[in-house]
Amino acid sequence: MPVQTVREALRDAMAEEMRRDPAVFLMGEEVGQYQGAYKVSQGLLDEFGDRRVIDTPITEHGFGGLGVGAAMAGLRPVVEFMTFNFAMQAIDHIINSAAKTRYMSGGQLGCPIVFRGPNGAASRVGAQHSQCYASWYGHVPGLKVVAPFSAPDAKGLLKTAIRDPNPIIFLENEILYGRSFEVPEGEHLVPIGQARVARAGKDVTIAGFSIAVGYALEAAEMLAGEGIEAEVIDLRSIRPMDADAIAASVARTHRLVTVEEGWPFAGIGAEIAALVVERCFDELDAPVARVHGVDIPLPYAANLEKLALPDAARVAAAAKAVCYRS
Amino acid sequence: MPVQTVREALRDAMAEEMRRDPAVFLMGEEVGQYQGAYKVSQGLLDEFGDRRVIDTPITEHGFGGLGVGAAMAGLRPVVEFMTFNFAMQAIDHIINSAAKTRYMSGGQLGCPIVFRGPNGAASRVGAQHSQCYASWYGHVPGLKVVAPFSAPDAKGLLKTAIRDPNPIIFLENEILYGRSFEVPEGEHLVPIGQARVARAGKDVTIAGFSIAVGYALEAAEMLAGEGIEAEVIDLRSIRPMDADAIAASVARTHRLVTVEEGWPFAGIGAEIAALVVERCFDELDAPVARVHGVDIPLPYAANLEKLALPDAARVAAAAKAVCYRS
Amino acid sequence: MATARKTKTPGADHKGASGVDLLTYYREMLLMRRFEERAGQMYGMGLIGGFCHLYIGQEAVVVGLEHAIEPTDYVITSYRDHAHMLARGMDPKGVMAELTGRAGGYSKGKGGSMHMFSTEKRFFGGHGIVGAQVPLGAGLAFAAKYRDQGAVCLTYFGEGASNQGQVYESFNMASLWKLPVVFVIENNQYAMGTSITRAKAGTELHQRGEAFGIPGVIADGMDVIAIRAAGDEVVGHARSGKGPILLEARTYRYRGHSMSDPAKYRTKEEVTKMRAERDPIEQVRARIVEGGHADDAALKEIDREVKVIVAEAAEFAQQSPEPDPAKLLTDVLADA
Amino acid sequence: MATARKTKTPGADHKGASGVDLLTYYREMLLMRRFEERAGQMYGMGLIGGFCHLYIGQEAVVVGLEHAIEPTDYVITSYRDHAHMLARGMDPKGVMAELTGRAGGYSKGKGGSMHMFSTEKRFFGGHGIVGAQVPLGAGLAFAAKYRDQGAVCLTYFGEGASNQGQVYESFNMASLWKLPVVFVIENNQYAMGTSITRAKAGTELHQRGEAFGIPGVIADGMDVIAIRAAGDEVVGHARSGKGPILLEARTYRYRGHSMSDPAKYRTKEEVTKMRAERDPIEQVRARIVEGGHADDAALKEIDREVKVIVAEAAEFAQQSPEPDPAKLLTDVLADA
Ligand SMILES: Cc1ncc(C[n+]2csc(CCOP(=O)(O)OP(=O)(O)O)c2C)c(N)n1
Ligand SMILES: Cc1ncc(C[n+]2csc(CCOP(=O)(O)OP(=O)(O)O)c2C)c(N)n1
Ligand SMILES: [Mg+2]
Ligand SMILES: [Mg+2]
Repeated sequence: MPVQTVREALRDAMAEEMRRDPAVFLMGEEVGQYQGAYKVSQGLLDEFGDRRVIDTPITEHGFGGLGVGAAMAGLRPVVEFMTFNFAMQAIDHIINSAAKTRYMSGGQLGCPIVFRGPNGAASRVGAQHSQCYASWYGHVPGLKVVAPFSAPDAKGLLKTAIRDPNPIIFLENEILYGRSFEVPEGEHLVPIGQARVARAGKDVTIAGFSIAVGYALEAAEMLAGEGIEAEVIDLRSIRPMDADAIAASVARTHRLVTVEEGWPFAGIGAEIAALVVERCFDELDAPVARVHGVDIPLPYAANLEKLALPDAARVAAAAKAVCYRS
Repeated sequence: MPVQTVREALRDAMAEEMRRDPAVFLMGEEVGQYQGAYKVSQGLLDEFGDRRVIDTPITEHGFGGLGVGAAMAGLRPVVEFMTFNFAMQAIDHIINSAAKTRYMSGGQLGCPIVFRGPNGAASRVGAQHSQCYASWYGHVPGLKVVAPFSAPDAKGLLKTAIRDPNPIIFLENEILYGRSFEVPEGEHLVPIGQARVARAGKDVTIAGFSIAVGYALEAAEMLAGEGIEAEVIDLRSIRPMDADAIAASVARTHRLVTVEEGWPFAGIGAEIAALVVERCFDELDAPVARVHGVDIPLPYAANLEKLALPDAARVAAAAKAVCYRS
Repeated sequence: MATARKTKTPGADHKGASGVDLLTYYREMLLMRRFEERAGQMYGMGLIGGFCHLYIGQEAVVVGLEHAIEPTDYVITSYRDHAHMLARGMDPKGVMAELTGRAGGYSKGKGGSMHMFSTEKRFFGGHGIVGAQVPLGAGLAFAAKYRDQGAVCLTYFGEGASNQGQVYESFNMASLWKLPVVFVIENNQYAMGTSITRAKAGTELHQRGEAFGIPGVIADGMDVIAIRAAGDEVVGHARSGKGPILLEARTYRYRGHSMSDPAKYRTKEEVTKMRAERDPIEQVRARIVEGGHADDAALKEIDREVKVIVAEAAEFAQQSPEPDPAKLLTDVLADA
Repeated sequence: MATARKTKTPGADHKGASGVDLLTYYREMLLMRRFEERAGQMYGMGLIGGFCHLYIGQEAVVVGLEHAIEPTDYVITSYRDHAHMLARGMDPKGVMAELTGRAGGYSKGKGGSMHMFSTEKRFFGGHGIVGAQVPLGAGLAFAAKYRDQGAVCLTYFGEGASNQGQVYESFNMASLWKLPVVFVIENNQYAMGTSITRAKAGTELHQRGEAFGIPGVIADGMDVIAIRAAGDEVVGHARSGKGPILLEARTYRYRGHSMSDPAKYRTKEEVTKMRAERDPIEQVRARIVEGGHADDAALKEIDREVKVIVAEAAEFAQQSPEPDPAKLLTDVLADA
């Protein structure tokens, strides 16, 4: 299989869907002439022109709402936020206008739109540019929330998202943009809502999404060296959450560690812990361990930033703890 | 003790603190001449004048930010959102400007501000006006998040919040405004971060906040009739969460039901379930049960709205289930 | 409107509108008035819950503008939306049944008075967040332009909403991209209890787009003929590809902001004077009578017909069942 | 500035500024230029991480305006904030050490280049969200007015930020409440890769406040004397109780948006021409030489002094230790 970066996979997903459906267009800051602040839209302006690849002013609230309106009229906007931090300015439209309208209209009016862009920490960009929004968006009915780790998933999920008739939050990760993976040739679609066993194992389940899957896989490697076989679940989708896949894995391993870069309180780990307690209380041989970003605004200093974010060592330590090994 | 409504208790809290500290002022839509959209600021314009009771245009993003700036300069703004739904327009300032700045400044620059207003469902006001934001704000370090049920707590917590040097999210409830409670005379302060045992019991713990405490108390009454003694914990504070109080209660009862009006996914119930599993895994005799708003935008129709929100019967049923009774 | 799709008389001189036109306007405005009065009563009886924002007094705005657009054009507005739906030709029964939260409502009872839609009639809500419909409306216009449909979008909002930042973000984009959108400020003088002068700095509202290159027009929102004429101008502008335009319609709401507002922030005299001197329906009625376009009996017949429509809508809204509880969980997401 | 608090020469005719003034401006702008060049180098060496937005080319704006205000006035700006802090008299060592993320930085290494503050110097950041500083600045002015301090707030933002809705919400409130705020648009022609004409519809930026009753002034942001003169005018306006005023300073940034931007969206010639013909430091230097206010040796001495300050700052920023890991969890909340 050819190897591609996540960045290229995302670009190809958009290009393929734009070729397929003339109603699909891309809008956001610097997506056109600049080729994307992080070069995700490289080449799209050239291929599709400025009718379909639209540079916006720095007005997230406005173009977020404008995109939702265009989707209500039946177009299929892909709205890029330069990062999801800036989507807080548009969040009223994402929640009140996009997520709630289908229900409020008794099913009559849909909003087929994809909001995408990097989410969570990049490198040393400080507290205002590093928030993870997985739990906020995951909280809200009427949305689907996707957070791929690998390039094939990035491609297959983004293509599926663009075809989906519902509003989708597509959480990317700046650090992953440059990472390479094998990507199947030809049409490649990945369904939303299905987790993936990224590594099989029988002793402990480690569930994470986005960049945290990388930490989990590294940790599994470390654990293997110590005789612990960890099963790594790449959630891929935050909402709907694939509770069946998690429960099935926990039924095998009886132990669970969750990993995320975001804050702990009411985070994705909390939801998974609650789910698992509800669904497999009697299967659990140890309390669920949550590994997560430290509960502080992300510091800039190199050493503090490192301390504030999860890494493989911390995941491995948590896994050993729930296996009652140290 | 004299009896007061929650509305009056909140008004008195603001009036007392405005008398005490000239840096305290109130700002928001219709807080002055109109006496508050829900009459919470009744009489304040008369007493304090329009320098300190300020009617704003309908520009949450702007006056939210303006309030934060005034707080950075050392004033003590109380910013009323007509409802917290409209605070989504201001949420970038609440999170990025208010919550994160102390940390980003290495402790130098504080933001002593209270954002307050009704949160969650009122009655038949539809999906855009009924969201519960407890879990969103609870997720964010740098904030304190308070959600009182009773009038004495509303008063004592709001006074404490106004004196607090940190940004506070003060979640009220429109339906509770008119409910009456005994309120101690004289200076009455309630510390932020301490839950309250609203009813003692030994068989099951029911933990909730805001209007849900009422459902829990009603449920406890119903359960008492069936020989189940429920302990009701009024959380009062969402962030910090009084994990000690919850754990202590669960250590006694070995069973836990959480109640909230908000959505389940990554909600407050999820956080509490995760906390309790972490802290008292071996104490739990049954899975934690979450009672919550149904995972949909809130419907308008009377019958559907009722079905979508928790009530005492549902809380009682959950309590019986975790007691393995039916 | 539902029962008698309006006649368009583009050839007529609007200043001196034809008798047919006047009777059409009269009938349509009267239907709105009676519909809203009935909604108010039903709210009082507890049949309608939550908020209920009546349009009484402002009827000329939406009727005049509807006659300046085509059924294929887009319309979007705020929560004060009942009359906009009637103007679009949506069924009064379905509107009223949504107010009562019944299965026969436009949103099957799930939306309520603030949230109704008809993709068929190109009515896109019904939005509860002040100002939110403005970028949404720009987005509808964007879609119209993207598809080269020749359609325009009427985006209505209040003078209170006109202070919202997203309005200016929308002005900028609409102007930059020459979107076929007419921004209609329904300046009814009050935003809840706040009179316009207490919340707005600077010059007149219709000039608020000038810094973004958007021309502004002002019109008497109590006079349907004036609005119709202004509508032709602004819709023509937007449709011709010249980009957005702003219309400020100066109007007045007679009732409180919503049913729960006693409106103590203004004098009774202010309201009485407005009703007596500038009522949009009375103005048209007077012209009809003056011009001899209809006699008393004919006007009474219209009154009667309107009453029947409203009575039927009210009846339907009470007879229609509550939504099936099994529908609680449907309509959140569409099947992918 | 840190080492030599600037002289204020309010009596002088700014158009023909005195030699002392010119030398002060020269020295201050040069310090900023050398500071930023050094920051750029240190970024290249990996000593500074994340974003780093240099101010090179725009120095006249902040220097001219700082001389028009008092130390007790408030200043707030965006992430492009290094020079604003130097202008306020904050210690270059502390600024540079924050860029390197060290304990000796103004935010103890926790904030980074975009997030520094000095309540003592009345500098309120350093904000990373485009436009956010605008209502915050209005809030600082609100506090000044509330306390009757006689202080004004200079609220700086870019021409890209000037499209943000919250800017107009702030204009409206500032005008309504006559807040002592000067809105300064640093129009450096580009917002990241977007030239102003590609994002802005309508008339000139300085007119964007007119609809809200805010007068606008335009000034040559490459000419410190012109900025100082405009500063006196706008600050005088705000301080006199007449309410807000808007100043558009037309300037230019020589470097990319941030260190990671190769700036391919403009020609090399455009930049070269600007540097050659309108450089703010060269302009002042030429006047000094022309006017015989200093000889080559004196100017070289200033260069040398500035170099020493920058070298010391860079040295400090590298020697200062990383923050103590034990401080990871402090400074989130203040003790109640
Ligand atoms: C963002 C937001 N803030 C506040 C409200 C509460 N609110 C509803 S309507 C209204 C007044 C709006 O006035 P205007 O725009 O003049 O429209 P009108 O009601 O007069 O038609 C307010 C403050 C809201 N719905 N949304
Ligand atoms: C709300 C928001 N959107 C986008 C960004 C990303 N961003 C950072 S700076 C910038 C350009 C701002 O340009 P301008 O206001 O002209 O200021 P300049 O950088 O030229 O000083 C953008 C788009 C951001 N930080 N915040
Ligand atoms: Mg109004
Ligand atoms: Mg710029």
